[in-house]
Amino acid sequence: MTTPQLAAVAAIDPTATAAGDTAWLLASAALVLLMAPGLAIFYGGMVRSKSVLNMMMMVLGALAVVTVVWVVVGYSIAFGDDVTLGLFGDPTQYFGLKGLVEADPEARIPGILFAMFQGLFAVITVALIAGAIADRTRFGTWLVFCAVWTVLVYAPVAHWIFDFDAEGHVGGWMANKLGALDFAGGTAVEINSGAAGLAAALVLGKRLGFGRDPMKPHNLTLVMIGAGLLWFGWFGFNAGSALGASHLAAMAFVNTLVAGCTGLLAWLLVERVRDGHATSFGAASGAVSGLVAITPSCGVVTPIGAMAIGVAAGAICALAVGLKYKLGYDDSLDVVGVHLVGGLVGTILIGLLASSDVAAVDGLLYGGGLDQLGKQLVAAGATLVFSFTMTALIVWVLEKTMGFRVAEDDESAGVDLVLHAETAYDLHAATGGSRPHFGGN
Amino acid sequence: MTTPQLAAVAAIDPTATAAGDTAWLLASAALVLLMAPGLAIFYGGMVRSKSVLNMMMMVLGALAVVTVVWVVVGYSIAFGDDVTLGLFGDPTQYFGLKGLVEADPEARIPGILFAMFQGLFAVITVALIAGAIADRTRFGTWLVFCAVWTVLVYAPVAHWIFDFDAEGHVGGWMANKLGALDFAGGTAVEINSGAAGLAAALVLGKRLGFGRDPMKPHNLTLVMIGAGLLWFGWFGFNAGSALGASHLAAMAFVNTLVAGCTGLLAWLLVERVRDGHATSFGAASGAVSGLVAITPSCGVVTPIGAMAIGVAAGAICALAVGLKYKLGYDDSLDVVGVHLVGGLVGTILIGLLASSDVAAVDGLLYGGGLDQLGKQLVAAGATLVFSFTMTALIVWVLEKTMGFRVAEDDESAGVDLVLHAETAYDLHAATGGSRPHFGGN
Amino acid sequence: MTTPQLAAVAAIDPTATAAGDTAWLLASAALVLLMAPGLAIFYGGMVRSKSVLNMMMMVLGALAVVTVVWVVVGYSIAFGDDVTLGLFGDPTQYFGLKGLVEADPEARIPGILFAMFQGLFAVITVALIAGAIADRTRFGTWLVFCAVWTVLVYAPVAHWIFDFDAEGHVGGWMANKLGALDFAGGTAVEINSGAAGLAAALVLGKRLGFGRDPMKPHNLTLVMIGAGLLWFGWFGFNAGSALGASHLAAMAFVNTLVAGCTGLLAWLLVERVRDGHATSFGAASGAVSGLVAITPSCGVVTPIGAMAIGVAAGAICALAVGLKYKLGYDDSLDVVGVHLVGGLVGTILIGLLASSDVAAVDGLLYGGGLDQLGKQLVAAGATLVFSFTMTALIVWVLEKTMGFRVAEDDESAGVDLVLHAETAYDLHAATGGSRPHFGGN
Amino acid sequence: MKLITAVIRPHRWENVREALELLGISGMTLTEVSGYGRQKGHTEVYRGAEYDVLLVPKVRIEIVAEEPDVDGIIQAIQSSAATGKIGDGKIWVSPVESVQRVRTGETGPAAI
Amino acid sequence: MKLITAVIRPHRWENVREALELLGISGMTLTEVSGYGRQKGHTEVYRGAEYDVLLVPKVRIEIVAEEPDVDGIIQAIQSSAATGKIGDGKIWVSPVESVQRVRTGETGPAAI
Amino acid sequence: MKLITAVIRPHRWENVREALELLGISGMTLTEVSGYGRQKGHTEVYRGAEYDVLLVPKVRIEIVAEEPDVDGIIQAIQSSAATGKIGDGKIWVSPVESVQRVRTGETGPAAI
Ligand SMILES: Nc1ncnc2c1ncn2[C@@H]1O[C@H](COP(=O)(O)OP(=O)(O)O)[C@@H](O)[C@H]1O
Ligand SMILES: Nc1ncnc2c1ncn2[C@@H]1O[C@H](COP(=O)(O)OP(=O)(O)O)[C@@H](O)[C@H]1O
Ligand SMILES: Nc1ncnc2c1ncn2[C@@H]1O[C@H](COP(=O)(O)OP(=O)(O)O)[C@@H](O)[C@H]1O
Repeated sequence: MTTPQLAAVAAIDPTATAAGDTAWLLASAALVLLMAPGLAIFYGGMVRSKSVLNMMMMVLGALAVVTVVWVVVGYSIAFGDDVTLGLFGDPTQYFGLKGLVEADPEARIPGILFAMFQGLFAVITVALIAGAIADRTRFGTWLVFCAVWTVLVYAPVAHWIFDFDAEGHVGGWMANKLGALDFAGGTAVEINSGAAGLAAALVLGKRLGFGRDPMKPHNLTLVMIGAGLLWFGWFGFNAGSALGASHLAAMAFVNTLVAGCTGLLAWLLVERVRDGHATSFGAASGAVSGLVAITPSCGVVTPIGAMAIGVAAGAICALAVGLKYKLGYDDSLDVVGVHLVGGLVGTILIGLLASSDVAAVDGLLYGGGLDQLGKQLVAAGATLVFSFTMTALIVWVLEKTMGFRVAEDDESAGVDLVLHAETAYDLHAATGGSRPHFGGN
Repeated sequence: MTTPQLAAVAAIDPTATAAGDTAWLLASAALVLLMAPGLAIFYGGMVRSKSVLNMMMMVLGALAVVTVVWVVVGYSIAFGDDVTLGLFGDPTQYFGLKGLVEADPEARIPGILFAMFQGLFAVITVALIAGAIADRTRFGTWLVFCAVWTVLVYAPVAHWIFDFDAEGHVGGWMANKLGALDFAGGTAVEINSGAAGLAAALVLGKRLGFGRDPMKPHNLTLVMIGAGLLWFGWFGFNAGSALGASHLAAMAFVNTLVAGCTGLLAWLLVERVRDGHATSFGAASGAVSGLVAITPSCGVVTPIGAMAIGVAAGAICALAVGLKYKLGYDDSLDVVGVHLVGGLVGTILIGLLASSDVAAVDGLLYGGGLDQLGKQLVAAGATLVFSFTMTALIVWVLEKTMGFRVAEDDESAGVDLVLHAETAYDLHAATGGSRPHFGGN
Repeated sequence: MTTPQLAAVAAIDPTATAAGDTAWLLASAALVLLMAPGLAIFYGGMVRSKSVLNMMMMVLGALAVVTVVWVVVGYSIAFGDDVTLGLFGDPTQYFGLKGLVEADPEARIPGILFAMFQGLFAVITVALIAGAIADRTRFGTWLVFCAVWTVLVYAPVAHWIFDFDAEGHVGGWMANKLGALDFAGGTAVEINSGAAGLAAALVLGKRLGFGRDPMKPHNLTLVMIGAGLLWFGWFGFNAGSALGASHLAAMAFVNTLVAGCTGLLAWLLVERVRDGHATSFGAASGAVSGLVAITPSCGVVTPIGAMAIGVAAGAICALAVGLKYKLGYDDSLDVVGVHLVGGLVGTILIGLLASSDVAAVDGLLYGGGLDQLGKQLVAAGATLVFSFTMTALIVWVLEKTMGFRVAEDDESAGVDLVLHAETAYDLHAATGGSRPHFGGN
Repeated sequence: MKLITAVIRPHRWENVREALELLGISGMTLTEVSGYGRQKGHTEVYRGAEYDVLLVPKVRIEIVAEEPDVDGIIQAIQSSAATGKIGDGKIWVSPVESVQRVRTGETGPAAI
Repeated sequence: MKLITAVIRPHRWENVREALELLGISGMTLTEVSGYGRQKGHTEVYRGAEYDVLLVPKVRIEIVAEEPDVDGIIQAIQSSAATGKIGDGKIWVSPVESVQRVRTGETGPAAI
Repeated sequence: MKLITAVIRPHRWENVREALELLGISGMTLTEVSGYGRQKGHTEVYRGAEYDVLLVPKVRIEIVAEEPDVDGIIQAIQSSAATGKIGDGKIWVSPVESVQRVRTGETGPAAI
């Protein structure tokens, strides 16, 4: 078998050697895997101490469920031959990754590695949504949501934007017909998860005490550890999306570093001016904002462009996270403010800042006209609307059928204890206070 | 010099380019190194707050001592020319890594890199044992144990299963005469450490209060951080064992991801059904169980096979960790329940699930007959018996000579304070309460 | 454009393939990036709980500011054509990384990747200095310091030692005229940051209560997590400095592992003998000491040499960290004791232990005479004096103009709360106790 | 002078604080404590073994007050802390012989 | 009404709880405290400098009880908490003038 | 017998301990508490929203002492804990009817 996507990519740099490119893709895939625990830790530190374990389990549960679903049918929907209008891939073509198990001597990089690398993008996207509905959801229903959403929302959107046409293969509409640019997932990952988070938060409603209690992060050292691991993993996400150890990968790497840095600085500046204090939580959030915005654009802008994107994302997201208090939706960990807004910033700025020194087109500011900007707006808008609508529907159905939100008493006692029969910390000297069940009592 | 093992591996894929393969092996070796702190954090979170530092030091101490011993003589015993019956390599051949320092233009990957990559496997194996005897051992004696056990147990077993015959080189009996399959260490690493943990726990006896006090993990966020780092590092362990950036490495990578995920889900399912709650500690343990079981098999099964192995390991290990309460041995952090049992599951299931699409043989369920299953059982059994017996002997001798277990009072006061004069956390506002020794008092 | 430095390196191993080498350098750069959060966590665990967030922000702030400055002008000063006497590179040559954005088909590895890899070295060097002045500095002034110091101190010193002459390019004096050896930064990184830390600590003065209160690490589990991430990242730092996936990289990798291990053991031994207890903080510090000392030497000694360097560094640094109490300077987190002293040990021991099996020269103990030792002493001394003097001046000017040290009351209340309006931990059940500002009050 | 000690549910403290402020009481000392009583904690599970958590997090409030204020304070705490479910806590009053402000050395009513 | 306050070793609490349950006492409030007394803490080492830890972790138990039960309770705590080594702790009794259950407003013996 | 309870600033404890040792007082029990009073905590910022932290960390000291020692102890605490700024804390004294040493069962003055 030949994965057409890979053939297309191989054409970019026909002189590259398989082993070197494969080595970098193996490392990148491992880095993207690390983003799952990284996100679990990042999110875990942000919630109150009574729900940190539940948050971590939502992320790890997403990892487990999405991986299985992806292997079975998700990859095939995303990267199988298009069945209709560039909207949906053939779910039977790579069912259970069939056809990818045997080595293909013609493939520049192993097809099965590409499939799993893409699968890890699905994992992160789904896991991100958990942040919007922290502290108040049933774990079993969440796992079901992960499976359904992967099939009905993620895989189609990935097909649209990531599945390139190739000889003997028809891919998705955004990448091929529309010609929107999204290097590593501004639409499929960032806008998609952010819009889904907004929908889920609206359908499930606010946490008890939202707007009254501070609900501040219970452990900012966890937030920093998580942010560090995320940034590290993001190099696999972005530079790995070059699918080879090439100059393009290096470019994506540099832009990923630069935009994270300027995102951090811009967020801190907004805080300093507005609140009088620059916070560590702002530093972590600012870096992530920059990384979100550079995700679609890391392979199409120069380092100077990356600086600008980071600054824009850091500043705009710093302002956007306050919206939830104004508009009254409880997007608990700011998936909307950071991922939806940051994803929009990065996807749209491609229309302004793409440089033909790096990519195939020039953005508006580089003399390229309005054309690419229009394409970017269409791609961003289509993803936002589709994801928001579908997610609202899925969450609503699950709430009505299985029940998605926990009971009030359980929420106020804390989901760690109630759902998982655990508490995160036991740092005390007095270890007494619990009594084992002996025999049958 | 030519490392025969490397020559053998090179034959697998003669078109591969040195630099690409070396790049992946360098990255893999770094990933396996990360498993040492990962394990320190994972184990550290599981013990009570009064012994977390000691646990971390046991793991880091193992890293330090085993690395030195491996460089001096361990590698040579494991990968030197066999001196008798496939049981033991020549300890003088690579003494102090001699012969590996100069570059060998013929080697596909640098011999010294292979030697150190293998050394890190020894490190992890020894460090795993610490979990079985947590909270109650003398640190100095532990360091001696690390050195002795590496020479007398790990290096020989590694010779048996990892040292392949090659032109001008005779390797170990399991790999060559028996023909057992173990891609990345189901026998040498998992069964070996698990059996050793059981022996050590039995010889040293139970912790004070075992079976009465909960002795629950003092910090589950540490457990999750550790589990995340371990999983990340495991890609180096498993996919790195392909010794190149090849389709085989990709296959091992995918299987490692998939089995961790199904292990996690299976463990949670057992908990949910049996206890009514799925726990975060169960999620971490289930992922590790799946990873343990896929270690020997990741290079010989398909992703569907990996799913099955993960499910089997997750479910069986979830049940097995309860055994210690029933049978009354205090394997404190479940080295037996997870590594011995998981290692057995993975090693034996190769006999059922090996697929000739991936490896050279078919398992029973793929129409391959009982032959391979028999070989796997012999390899597993031999490792178990050898490791258990030798370890019991070594621990017993050390207890009688140097003393291995701490005094009762010290155990109940906590080994961090007594052995290391430290406490892990000082989160309080009242920083008073300690007085420096001035002058001579 | 051709980066001359890369051309020079390419000459070392002309048969290497670009993609494999680039793959390793991409991975290495990601590893070095991870050292920034690793250091933030390592340092963060060491301070008291009232200043952990500030410490983490100083490190992340250094990452952000230095990256931006490096892209704009730092790289050009360090690796541009020499403008005078090997002291300073041309700041306009690569201004804003111009000339590196387009792919250069002749470059073995992408020039822009090399530039950013080197930029991350600057980041770590600057971030290290923060440890010397923990708990008592203004964050805004610190960010300014980061920018100024990168331009005036780091970039020049990097030019001296890392910028090799090549066809059409004149580099720095230490590397080319003097011929000192520094594989990965004993001078530019370790001695440089250590001397700067000493100067900054002396100019800013001691923390309130220094010498009276214990000021012990508030969370040793953070210290261990940070140390683990640092060690992992150090493989990118050291083995990545081979700029390719070569035998030399493998050699540097092995030495980095070995020296960290013997550093750990030596430090513990000193503690055990001197204080009666081996501590976990000592284990972490010992490993780092060994890693510091092997940084300059990892590409020029054998593993046996690396063992010796680790032992020397671990033992000497263990003794050196006590000096601050005797001499009365408050180098809060022992940047002097570990990085200055360890950097000196490693840089100077090259003169004794360099082996022509690995590098181009033999050290004194390998029969190579005093020549190389003299060069090493000059390089170490020049770096120390330049860095100390310049830093003292910069810190003094910043203190007099912007103010660098916080007010006494703020220091005793804790910089997290006062400067950043945050507290690191909120682990308590009673989440009450804070009241949101509604409306205008 | 009396010392009023109240053990209440942690998440009711904000309520209690507001009720006391209405009375003009603006000083108290809080302690995080563990309560043992009729109310039982949740069950925790660890490696398949179940444990009853016997202790429940509570907050203890101490208020030194003048005799005439005591009844009002008790009433305010009672009505603002009660949820009607088991585990709401206790309030007790004990005698205080003297009280002093550290900052100024003032004693008696002036000290609180 | 009396208030019995006992400061004991943390790991004896389970013992004390059992002894009190035999007496029918099933309510109390616990606080994690630091004790300073004859018993000295371990020495900690930091960067080669030694520090005496002056404070030792203890648990403080508060029980509001009726007068006639006081002696029995003291005895029960005493015998279940003592190890015979320095640092076992103290028990003291102070007067309580009134007690009230928050949930119901009941006062006096009915409240405990 | 009296119980002296003092709420002070955490970083003054070392001072207080030294002052009490001069008086020959070498036993006490400490608790980490949160104070609510005239002294206000710092403002915290979270996602651009500001929060007044109403509680300030304090340390509570309990000393059971013989009647004649009480004044000296209060004086010692007062002078060693005061900084003159708002938030220095309070000291109050309450009656104790009996005290007992757990280790030996000794009662009265011998127990402290
Ligand atoms: N005799 C007692 N002395 C001191 N504190 C008590 C006593 N009995 C109960 N408490 C405290 O009051 C809290 C609530 O008591 P509980 O019996 O659970 O419910 P309720 O007060 O509603 O009857 C307990 O958690 C404990 O902290
Ligand atoms: N005068 C006192 N007032 C209050 N608590 C005290 C007093 N003296 C001792 N304690 C508490 O009792 C504990 C035990 O006292 P200590 O002198 O160490 O041993 P012992 O009670 O066996 O003589 C101390 O840790 C402290 O918490
Ligand atoms: N009525 C009270 N009862 C008990 N504790 C009090 C009372 N008033 C104040 N406190 C305690 O004393 C501390 C200091 O009081 P505060 O009013 O801030 O300053 P000051 O004592 O200097 O007037 C408070 O933080 C609180 O712990």
